[in-house]
Amino acid sequence: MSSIITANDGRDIMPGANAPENREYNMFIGPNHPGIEGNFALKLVVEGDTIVRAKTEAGFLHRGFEKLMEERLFIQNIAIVARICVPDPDPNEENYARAIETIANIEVPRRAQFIRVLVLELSRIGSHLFTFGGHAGTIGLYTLPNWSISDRDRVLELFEELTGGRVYHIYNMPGGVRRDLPSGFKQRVLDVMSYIEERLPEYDDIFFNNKILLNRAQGIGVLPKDKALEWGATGPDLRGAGFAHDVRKDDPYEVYGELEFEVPTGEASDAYSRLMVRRREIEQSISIVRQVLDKMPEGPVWNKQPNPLKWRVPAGDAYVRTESSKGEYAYYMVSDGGIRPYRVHVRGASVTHGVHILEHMLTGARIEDASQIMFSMDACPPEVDR
Amino acid sequence: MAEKELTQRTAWDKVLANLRKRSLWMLHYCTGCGAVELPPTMTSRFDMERFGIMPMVTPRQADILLITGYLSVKTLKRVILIYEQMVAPKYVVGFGSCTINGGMYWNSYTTIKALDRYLPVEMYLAGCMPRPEAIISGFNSLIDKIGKGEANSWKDYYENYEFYKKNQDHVFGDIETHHDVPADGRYFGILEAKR
Amino acid sequence: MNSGIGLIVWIIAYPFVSFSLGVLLGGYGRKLTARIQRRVGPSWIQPFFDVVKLMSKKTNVSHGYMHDVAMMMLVGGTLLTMYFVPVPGFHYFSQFGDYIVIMYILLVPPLGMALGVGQTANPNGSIGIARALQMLAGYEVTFVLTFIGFAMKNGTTSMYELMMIQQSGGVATWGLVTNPLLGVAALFCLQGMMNEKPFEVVIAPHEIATGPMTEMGGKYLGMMFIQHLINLVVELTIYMNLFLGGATNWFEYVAKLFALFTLVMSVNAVYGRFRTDSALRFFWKLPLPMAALGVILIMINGI
Amino acid sequence: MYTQALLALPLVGFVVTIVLQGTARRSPAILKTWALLAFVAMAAVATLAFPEIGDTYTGPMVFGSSLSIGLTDLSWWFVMMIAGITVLTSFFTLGALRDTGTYPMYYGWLFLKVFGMLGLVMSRDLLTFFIMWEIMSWATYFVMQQGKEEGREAALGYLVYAIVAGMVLLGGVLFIHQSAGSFEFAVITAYMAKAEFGILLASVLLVLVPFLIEAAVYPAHGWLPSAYASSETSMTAYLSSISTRMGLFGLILFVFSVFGLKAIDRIGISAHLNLRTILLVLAALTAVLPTYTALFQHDAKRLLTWHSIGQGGYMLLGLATASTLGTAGGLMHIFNYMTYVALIIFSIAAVEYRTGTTNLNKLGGLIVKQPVAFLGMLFGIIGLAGIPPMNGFVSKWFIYRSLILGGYPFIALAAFIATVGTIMSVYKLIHNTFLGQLPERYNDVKEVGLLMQLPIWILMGVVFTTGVFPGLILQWIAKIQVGMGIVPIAWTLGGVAREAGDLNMMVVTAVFMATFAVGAIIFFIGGKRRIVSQYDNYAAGHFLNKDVPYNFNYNFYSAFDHIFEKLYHDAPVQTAIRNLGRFVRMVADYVRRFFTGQINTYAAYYVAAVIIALAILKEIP
Amino acid sequence: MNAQTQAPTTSRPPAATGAPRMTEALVSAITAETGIATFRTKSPRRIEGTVQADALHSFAAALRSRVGFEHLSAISCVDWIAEGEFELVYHFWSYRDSHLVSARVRIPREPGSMATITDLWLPASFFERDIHEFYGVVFQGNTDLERYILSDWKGPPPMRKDFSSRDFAHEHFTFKDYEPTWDELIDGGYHGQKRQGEGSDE
Repeated sequence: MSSIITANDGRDIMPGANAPENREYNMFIGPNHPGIEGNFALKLVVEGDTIVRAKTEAGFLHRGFEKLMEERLFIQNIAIVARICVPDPDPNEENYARAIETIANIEVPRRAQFIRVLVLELSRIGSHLFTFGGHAGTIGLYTLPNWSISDRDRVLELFEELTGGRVYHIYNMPGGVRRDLPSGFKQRVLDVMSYIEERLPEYDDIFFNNKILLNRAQGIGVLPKDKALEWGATGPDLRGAGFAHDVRKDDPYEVYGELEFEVPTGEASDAYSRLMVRRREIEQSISIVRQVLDKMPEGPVWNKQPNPLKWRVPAGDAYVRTESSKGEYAYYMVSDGGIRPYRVHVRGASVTHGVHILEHMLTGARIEDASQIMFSMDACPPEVDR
Repeated sequence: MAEKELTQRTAWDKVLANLRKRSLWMLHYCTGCGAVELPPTMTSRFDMERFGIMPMVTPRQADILLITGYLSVKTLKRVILIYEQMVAPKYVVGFGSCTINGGMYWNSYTTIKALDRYLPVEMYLAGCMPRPEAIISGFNSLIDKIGKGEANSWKDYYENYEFYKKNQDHVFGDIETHHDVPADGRYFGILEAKR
Repeated sequence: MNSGIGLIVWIIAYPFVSFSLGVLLGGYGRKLTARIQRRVGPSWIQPFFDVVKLMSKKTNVSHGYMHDVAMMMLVGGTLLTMYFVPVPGFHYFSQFGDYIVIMYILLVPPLGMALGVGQTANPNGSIGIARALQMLAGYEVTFVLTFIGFAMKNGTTSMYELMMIQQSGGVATWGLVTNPLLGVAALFCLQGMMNEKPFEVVIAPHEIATGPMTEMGGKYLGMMFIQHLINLVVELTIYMNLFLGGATNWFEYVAKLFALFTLVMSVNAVYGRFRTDSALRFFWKLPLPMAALGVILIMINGI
Repeated sequence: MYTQALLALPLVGFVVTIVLQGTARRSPAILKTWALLAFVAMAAVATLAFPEIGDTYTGPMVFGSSLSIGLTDLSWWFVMMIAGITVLTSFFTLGALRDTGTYPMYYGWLFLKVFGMLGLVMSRDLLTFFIMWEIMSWATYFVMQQGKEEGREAALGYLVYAIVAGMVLLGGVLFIHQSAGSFEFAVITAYMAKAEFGILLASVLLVLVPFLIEAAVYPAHGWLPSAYASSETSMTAYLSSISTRMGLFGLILFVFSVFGLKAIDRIGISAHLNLRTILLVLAALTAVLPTYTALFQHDAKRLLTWHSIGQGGYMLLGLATASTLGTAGGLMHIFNYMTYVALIIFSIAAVEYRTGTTNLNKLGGLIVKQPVAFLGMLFGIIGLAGIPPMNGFVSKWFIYRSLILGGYPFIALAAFIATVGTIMSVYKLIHNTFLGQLPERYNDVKEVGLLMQLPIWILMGVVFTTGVFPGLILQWIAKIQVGMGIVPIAWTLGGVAREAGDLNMMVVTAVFMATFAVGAIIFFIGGKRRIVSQYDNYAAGHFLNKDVPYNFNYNFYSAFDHIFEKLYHDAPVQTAIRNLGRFVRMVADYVRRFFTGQINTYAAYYVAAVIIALAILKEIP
Repeated sequence: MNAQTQAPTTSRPPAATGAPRMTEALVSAITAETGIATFRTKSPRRIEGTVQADALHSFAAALRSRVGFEHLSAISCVDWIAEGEFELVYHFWSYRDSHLVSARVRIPREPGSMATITDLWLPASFFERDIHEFYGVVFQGNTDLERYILSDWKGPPPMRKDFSSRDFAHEHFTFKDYEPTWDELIDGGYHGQKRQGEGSDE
């Protein structure tokens, strides 16, 4: 009777008495999350709003490119390499073509070299504009993405005219480029360049000098200067820490050695300084594009290669590096003299930025900054996953 | 059966469908490289919001699950989890050739080759990758289908759950989504319509 | 209109009126944002389509009874506030509750939401709620101080009477004109109250995947939308009644509503969002001292 | 007649309980039932004593004046509150106390405490007041000792404060007696109206300080949290709800009746800067600082005990305005707070009964297991946060309105800041206890039995009813206000009359019900819904299960943490505040060093002091 | 994880300061400082050589601290199945001298085992884990060899030459309507010798 009333049924287990306190909990940023760049995941262990431990998780975009390349012909692979980094695909094409050229000692016509630089720099501009959009999105400023991504479309239209593809161009062939510039293309490129140049001050007004951005991005995601080299940062992330290293300068490829451009660097090594490095790189890229168009010689754009279906690249290996918009992008290609590459190792620019450096920088950060830190590193998950 | 359902639509259903089609939210999930064409579609140049299509963050809020390209097995697991979390009516749109037949990853060891074996696909957008114009035109035909009451593929998941489940299990074994799909179908009266 | 049949008609029609206004405002806001972003933007009544779509979802996911009740509390609380805020021609209920009542019943919808979100058992939602509650200490405290000063000056806490006092002498007696410090401070608070950027910390998709809305889908989200739309009208009207002299007729009312909302949405479009603690610091550094100064001025004048 | 019986009953209860104590181990039910019956009888007698309001009964003569008790409107109101909450508590303990043997003399000391409190509120002269005050303080100390181990230490902390308060009060009593020549309230009132400023100031301070200590007004609040929080949970409810308010009762009695408001207002330099201003500022500090301390507590009971302090600040705020609305709000808040804090702590006790913990970081998701406790806490926190339609709102409305219209904008702001803090901390309370994810270990937890539910249901009814019909309480408050020499409030059943302000809770609630119904209609227009597992949840595409910690409850208000972590360390204001607290604690420590920490020593000192006091008294003709 | 504490930081030249050395000078510096004389110029700014597996760690440490190759660009793995060996190629970059050194290490395929260099370079952790996942090489001393990209993968290490992606895909995934086999027309079919398990579909 009393047990009905008091519910005192002897089950006085009191399971909470000696239970541990739940202080830490998991937060997942990605893969289905707007605060993540692409299909990637940050698995955070959080206490309050401070990240105690951070772990990245990749592999959602893993397609096994390296394996696919081993199972396909040299010529087939041109079509798929661009897919390794989606926002900035051309360094892949460049690397792939240049690796074959290095192994097989293929000469690239001078005009083709200029065109390649043109394509690479346009791709860099597009990629940076894309990143600005993403970065602005992380602080909730949706006006800038609307502007910058639609401005990027102008660059994509140039690509479309030149190569037939908006995003993936399949344009660099071993031995040159697929086709010459269409007539009037130079002028259209110049128009787009001056358009973007005009737009940059507007971006400054709404984004780069925005009080909120200064408030949020400065002092966030600091990559310690003494650690930047040690942790293997490259590209804008390294330059944001004050080191003026650029593969285009240090290990020049194509005609970069003949072009004049500055390597912008930042001081504070925080999210804002990396962002500003990218912003100033756009100006440099515009200048490079102008120089390229100015200096571009006439001539053939492709040295004809043998029947692609029977094409055997001589045995050998090559390690080629390119400065992509994300950082150092390298391919290690081994050929055993067959019709397929024996091994292609893709060293994406983001393998350091998006994995270990990010994990280090997120530890101790706050969850409201996690996504911004990720975007400020501009890690590109497909490069990590391949 | 589908025809029967179509002819049985009341005036209210028609009005509702025509209102519903004006608001479609797409899950913000970049499953593959096609996601790179979505920002241009959303932003000023193509402005998807004209048609009431917006990206939405969590599966509970979304109507459209856009599979942007190839699906690795690892992602497929998450996609299925997310698909089951979405509230019906929900539409899976396969985007790009990879969802149709594996595309250029036809010999990849991690990507699935036919999306409709694992999820009920409402429509496909072919291409590698489809341009923003193609996306918008695709969505417009989805809007038309919804308005006409023809977009009912989501019911298929409840009705033929065993088929999908078998294929899913074949790829990665059992996963715990904490969601009992057949029971759901019975509870909401979706399975009754079949009988 | 505040007695008899007219009153009953008002009481029944008013939710629909304010929902329609909310839909127009919401659509206008989205259109305006789109134009600032150089887009075409959605339909003018896009929020209506969204609500219909959400409410007509076939399957809905709940996490428990509190989750359900919370939605009723959310919409109920907002409608309750709506009745107590006087609008031109309809101020019947303001005799039963002054602004202090409104101030507290404004907390009913957030409380309802907080409880419902709590039951969805998602840390994203809980963080969103924690942020929302912390933001109260920023904007709500400041807004209440502006109200306290204004009420003290005019010797009444009734919103209707405050509105009438402002209407006595045209623009010159508007709260914003007579007490500019309070009015401007309250404008900042309005931005926070409406949860727009730069104070949109609660629904921060990139940080906490839309916070409280995380687990809301179907009709749950639909009810949140309904609440949001009505809330737009209520909050703008509160500011209007306290500092812009309310409105004498519906034309003026709607014009002021849209004008005020234009301001709010324009700021919203060109700013990102603060961190929660920065937002609080901002409120404590700028609007709160501003309001305090305004109140001190009133006290000095009073003596 | 009933008045004496009322006072005698708890004393009899005390004696009988001591006799029955032997049965406690064998069959706790006997003791529990006896206590309940005695308290119910007491409540009945208290109700029957209603016609005797205004009569005074004299007791034995001491030092030339007779001890006298009697009921006034104010004291009958307090008596009813004490009786009501005591009955509910003893009812709750029927189920909640698993084994009375664990808490020896739980009921015995409770009886003694009730005796002290009843005597205090019914005393009609200074000497009775003092004696009852002392009995109450000591009983409180013994009651607190009935808790956990750490409660002993905390109770000792209380005792130090209580003894200081008692000493000062003793001094005050003697001083007043010496000045006015009598213990009788009426004589004192007449004397104080014309007394010299110095004498007035000294007597007011000597009397008020103990009250402020007992009411845990800032900065003398340090004893309360740990002392209350480490008591047995049902006793925490009892102590928080009524015991702290005895200091406030003394304050009301002395400020408004014994000294008279006119006399009090002579202490000051202008109408806006006087003793009441100091009280207002103290009250504002009491409302704000402890509330924000509550925000960072990890223990449900401790969190609420900080609110006990903070809400006391509200009551003092209302009373110190000395306006019609303000005192009505303050007085009403005493009642309202009593109801909802008891409700909340009973709910927590129900949770603790099943889970064995009140640690907010160990709980979570219990709503599905203990819905009644959840509902109780929900009603309670709505009241505590002061949101309509619960009763907490009404009293706060009065306080705000009086502060705004009385020309205290910043005090009103402080009150609102405290309200925001309250909302935040109560949400944390309910979220961490009942919402969020249910840890696997609580899968077997069930709702508590009917015996424990009943007080929760009753209090829910009270909280809601008095919120919707504040007139039920206001009619009494109007009467009390007459006795306090204040213009009584123009009440209606639903709030206040039009000319006193715009509030009609009946309309507000009716509209709320209607709009809630509209919400429900909209809800049911939408399609069917299905309750899903807590693991079927958005985790950005990750799979959840019981091994994935996915519940946010620690460091809930982290933005505040980020802002104030610096302030805690180096801001001058904080340092000053901390130093003040440290000073008070130092004094307390000093006093404590004087005492040895041994209870017999305390008693010895105490007896000595009383004997000296008696000796002095003897000298007075 | 604790690379920052263990890394030799003393004699590390500040990045990109000091006059860059010419290739020949660099080759002799490498020989002198590391004691390994296999390094030769391969092409402009590329130096390569062979290192014994057990000497790699000390070589890398010396290369980093004494020669100034501060940047580990990548670690590549090549499966020379015919020889039964894995070739690990470590690519080091010198910011000062703008040269790349590729150090080749051959280890037996079974058991693939190698000493880690994560204590010298944090980024090595990613590359080593990658090689572990895709080739099954175990790096002794690397504490973080948990599955990362292939966390849900149940098959053999996929980059090994004896694993055929195409066969795996045909066994595990259902294709739509047609099965692409046109590639067999080229060069005698799929890797010449594969596809003998034709039609086995259990």
